[in-house]
Amino acid sequence: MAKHHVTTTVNREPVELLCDPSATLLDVLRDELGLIGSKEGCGSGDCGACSVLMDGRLVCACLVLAAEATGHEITTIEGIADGNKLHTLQQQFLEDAALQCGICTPGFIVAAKALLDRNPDPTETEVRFWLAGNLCRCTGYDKIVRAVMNAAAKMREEAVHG
Amino acid sequence: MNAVEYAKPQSIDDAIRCLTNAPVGARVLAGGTDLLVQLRAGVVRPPLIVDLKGIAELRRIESTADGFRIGAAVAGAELSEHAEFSSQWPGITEAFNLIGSTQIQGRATLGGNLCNGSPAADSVPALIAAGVRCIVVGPSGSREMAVEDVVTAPGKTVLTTGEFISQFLIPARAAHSGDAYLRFIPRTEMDIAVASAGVCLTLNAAGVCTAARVSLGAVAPRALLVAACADALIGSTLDDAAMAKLAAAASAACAPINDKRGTIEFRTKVAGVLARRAVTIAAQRARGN
Amino acid sequence: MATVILQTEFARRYTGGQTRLTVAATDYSALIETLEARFPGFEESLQGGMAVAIDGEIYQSPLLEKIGAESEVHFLPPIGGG
Amino acid sequence: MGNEQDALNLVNEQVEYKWVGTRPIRPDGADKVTGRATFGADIDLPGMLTGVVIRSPHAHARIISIDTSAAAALPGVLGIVTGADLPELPNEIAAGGEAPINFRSVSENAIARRKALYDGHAVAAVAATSVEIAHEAAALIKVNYEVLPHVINVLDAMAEDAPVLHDDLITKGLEPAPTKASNIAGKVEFAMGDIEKGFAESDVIIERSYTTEAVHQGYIEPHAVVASVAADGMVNIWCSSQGQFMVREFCAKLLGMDIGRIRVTPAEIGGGFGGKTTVYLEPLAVVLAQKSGRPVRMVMTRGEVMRATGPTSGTHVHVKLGAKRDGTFVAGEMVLKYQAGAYPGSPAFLGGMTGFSCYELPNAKAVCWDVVSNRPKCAAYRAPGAPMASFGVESAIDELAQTLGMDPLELRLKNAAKEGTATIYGPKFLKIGYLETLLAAKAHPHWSAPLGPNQGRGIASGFWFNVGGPSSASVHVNEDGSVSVVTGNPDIGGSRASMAIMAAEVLGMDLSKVKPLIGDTGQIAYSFLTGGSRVTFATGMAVCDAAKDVVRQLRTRAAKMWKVTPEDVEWRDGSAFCTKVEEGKERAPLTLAAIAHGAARTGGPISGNVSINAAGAGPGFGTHICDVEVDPETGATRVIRYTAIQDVGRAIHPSYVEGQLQGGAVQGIGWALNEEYVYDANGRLQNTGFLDYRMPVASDLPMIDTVLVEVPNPGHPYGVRGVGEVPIVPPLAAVANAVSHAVGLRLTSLPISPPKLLAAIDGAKAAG
Repeated sequence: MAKHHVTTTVNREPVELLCDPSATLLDVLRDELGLIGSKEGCGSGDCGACSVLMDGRLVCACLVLAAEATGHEITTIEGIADGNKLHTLQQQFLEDAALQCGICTPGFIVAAKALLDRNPDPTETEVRFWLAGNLCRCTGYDKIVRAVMNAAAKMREEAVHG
Repeated sequence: MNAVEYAKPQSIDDAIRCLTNAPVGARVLAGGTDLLVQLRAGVVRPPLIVDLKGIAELRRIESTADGFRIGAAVAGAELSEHAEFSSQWPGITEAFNLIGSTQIQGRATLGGNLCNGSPAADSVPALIAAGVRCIVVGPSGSREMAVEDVVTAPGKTVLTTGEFISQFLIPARAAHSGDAYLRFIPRTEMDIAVASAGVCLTLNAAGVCTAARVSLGAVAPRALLVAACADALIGSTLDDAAMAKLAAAASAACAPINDKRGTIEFRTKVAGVLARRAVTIAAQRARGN
Repeated sequence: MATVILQTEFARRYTGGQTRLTVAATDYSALIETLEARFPGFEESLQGGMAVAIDGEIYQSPLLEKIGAESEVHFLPPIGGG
Repeated sequence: MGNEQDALNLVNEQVEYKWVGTRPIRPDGADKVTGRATFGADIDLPGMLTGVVIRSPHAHARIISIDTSAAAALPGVLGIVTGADLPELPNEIAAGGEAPINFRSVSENAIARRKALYDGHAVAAVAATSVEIAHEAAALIKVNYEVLPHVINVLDAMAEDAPVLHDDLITKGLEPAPTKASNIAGKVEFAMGDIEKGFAESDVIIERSYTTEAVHQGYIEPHAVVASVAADGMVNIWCSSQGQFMVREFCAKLLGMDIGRIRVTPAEIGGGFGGKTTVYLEPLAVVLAQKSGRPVRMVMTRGEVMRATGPTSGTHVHVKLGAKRDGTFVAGEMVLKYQAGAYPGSPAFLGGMTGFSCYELPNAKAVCWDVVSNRPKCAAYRAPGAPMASFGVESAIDELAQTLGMDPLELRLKNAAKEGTATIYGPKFLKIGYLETLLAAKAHPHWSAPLGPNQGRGIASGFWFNVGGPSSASVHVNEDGSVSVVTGNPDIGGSRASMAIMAAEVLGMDLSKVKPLIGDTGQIAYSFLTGGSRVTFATGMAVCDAAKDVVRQLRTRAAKMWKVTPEDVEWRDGSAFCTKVEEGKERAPLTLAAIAHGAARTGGPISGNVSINAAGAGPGFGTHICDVEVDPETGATRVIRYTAIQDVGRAIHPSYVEGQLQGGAVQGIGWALNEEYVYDANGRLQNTGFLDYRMPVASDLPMIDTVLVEVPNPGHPYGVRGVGEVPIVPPLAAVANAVSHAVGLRLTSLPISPPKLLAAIDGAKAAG
């Protein structure tokens, strides 16, 4: 089987690899690059557990062919923190107990980051609709929505006070 | 096992050549939100996947004298970020925006939503109602056709080997016109439409409807353009009697199925309700335009 | 004397229909010995993993749990959970 | 002992705690927000193969033959397993962990023998060097089926002429025992008082049948396992489950191995809700690893999860409730028919035990039927069996309140169970907090908030026993005075935080110096699974006991250092204080770190190891208030406000307790409104993905308000009651009652999906 050559950027690092042309970005992230933070909950784009950013746009890694990543910048959950300094969203998820089992958490954080990058002051309704593609079965979403709103407030505060 | 190959042509001609020379079963990839699910489920195993996103024309939104030309591989999120388009055609924008989650929005395309051939495709009734046409390119040249003529049955289109849609031609919105799209789903997001209605209408100064197109989705093997619905509206002031006639015409046009998403009775009734509600929204927009 | 209260269905099968029994026993295993002597086969009926409630407290794997003079004893199916 | 008593007299409601009741960041949090936490599918071993399962496309079929030769010949295929590779087990109920289990059923459910009993039933599995080759091999395995007539629904399965799944299944609990096999696996009855007399004395009787559909636990992480077998036959398993000891025991039973030859390491678990309390892939992965000599990873697809794991029963529940004109309940009767799936073992009996248990009901009876049909074998799901029975009873109470013109909350208050109330299953309640939840509901602004057009408000309550059982804990004092707390329960929702909090509280030390860990089956003694709302209660009790033992040791060590007796040493705020006053001897307090540092000189490492069989689990009660708005033209229902109130005993980490209430409530909302298994005429599941198995999404919901009522459980050092199960019990009826009030019609069939509700509304209109 002819392998496809992919040249891409993952979490700001250049990546070159060979993959099956039918392999998804999720397959490659997890199995080739060891970036296991993106989870497969459904394989059909219905749960959002594999949410990643592609050129800053939120996508499900299970619905992108790895081959399509060539020339694009991919950000996964592993690229959200600054080294060991957690992103405000990550810290807020911890402080607000916005996770129980934690399987959906990476996807939610990546999705929430994409939201706050576009809209630093979302309403609760905007948060809920933006995150509708991320399923959580443990929390009932309450604490997740609060964590995103609280993180947004902190990030606005940080932006003002630098 | 058959090998899958991936190609990303950079021009329409290259893409046509690629598809024409491909073994049987080659598939076009635009947003991939349907194709990748089918791949994963083992429903399809195409020998070649032709990614159209390398073709500039398919990725552009152009404002022209006649309206807009939208590349078939423009993603929903990109279209809704186009302020001029979304203010002129809020119904189409909303319809496109209703396809799946934020994640899906970043990928799903107008061309893919149409060519997947689902009777429940959200963007299709809105495009039909707006009188949108599309350009089909292929080995024997290009042709233009109305959106309602593309899909023939669930999963089936008029496109032949080597053909794909390159662009959608969206007319400039006529004065005092407005469009709207509504669908019914059990949840607030993430479901496939159980019934849907797209409406585009024009009102004169007296508030009389002078033109209308009403399209229904998910209530027949393909999206319907229902002339009887338009007839119910044209010449009326969209009064209760006209609305009742519209809803009845919409329900009468339905030929749905019972499935895991809804019943025949439900789809038939709700199609009428949605048509009525969509007309109300479209009329409000028309009055504002 | 502790009181043992049985579900009707259970009593029909193992105690000739007696649903209330008084037993002199100071712990669970003595209670079962006494009941077995009175109703041969009683002990075997608990082999499915029946739990016991002594004065409202449920024990899933009882052996030497204390039984008081005024205690009420019930047998019930084992309870799991999600 | 006086000091210790003082320091550790924890069952004192007045005690101010340093850590209990606070909301620290969970110890495993950082890994989970950065994507580093290792779940089942994340485990990667050198040389690992991929295993995939071949599943029956038929609802009911005899397996005539399985030809694996073509698959075996495919390069890269290193192992194939069929039912013939697993030992035949006796058809008997055996002691298993805690609950008795028929391991023959577990084995046949993991891989079919003779017959495939549902769409998705595993019939073979293959391991290969790549996932592509594994799938290609799977397609080459030829299974020759003789398709048999099938039956899906519970009432159909009970019919005289229904296709019979098991020709040796004789109904248990009937006298005389039937001579003919049927799908009715068993009947259990509970009764108290005299219902005939009770109904005769009733002024008002409400009688209706209620139905619910099978629903899946819906955890986001599909089942995943890695198995590796060493050359000496030792088996290592890594998997996400609700209990590593359960996996070890079940695999040993199913594979005919000694428990001592299997070691199971728990991965992080991505949700379970009861659905990961049994094995599916694990024994197959072990056999494939044995055959191939290579580690094997198997991960289910979502479709496999839906077709072959979980769910909980679809049910038919008939309720008859009689009351006096003043609202006093007099008699209640339930007949419960629950789908077990392909093998016996529905939670019908638990429905019978729980449905009436919120109330003082002198005359009551519950008849519980366990029925098999061609569906996946049901698995535990959060308060197994209780929500469906409660849906019937709490709906009937709501209707009774309407009939009597009473406020449904007042009606519940009037009949609420309290300390001393007898239950249908026998024992009288000890200290419980049901009444307190009702009073909290009454006082909550939600209860009196105005409603708009097309809106309705529903209230319902729920009960769950909660369980204790075997648990183990080790508390190790490290050289610098930090502490490791090791337990044997996978952390499914923040339990590490609770374990650390309780240990720190007992030790009086800084929480940040306590590291909670979860041991594999070789590192900690047996612990029953994470389920039944037992971990914070039972394992927490083991942690408290182990920490208390460490305190005892610390006092002894300090006494040695001071050359006094342990009775002269008081343990307070993480330090030892000498209470013995001796002329000229200044004995400055010894910190935990100081004692730990000198531990070698005072007797070696300090470590407390405790194993218990915890009794005294306090029952839990909850009351939920739900507001909905219905679109009368489409039948769409939106939950617009929701409040969940529960007696939690004492919340160790209130955030995660609230989370249990919120999550349980939302699962119940999904059950009530949209979730259901849909089969086609051939018995094939139609909605095998999250697209059409419609679990609630964020935009479907309001915030879920919670009220934690704390009536401490005297059976736990800190008063903990289990909290995870109760919150899924009330929502079904809370939602249905709210919808019923919004539309002026009684809804008795879940889910209240839009087509169903619109048909009911239009039907009522047509009937005038």
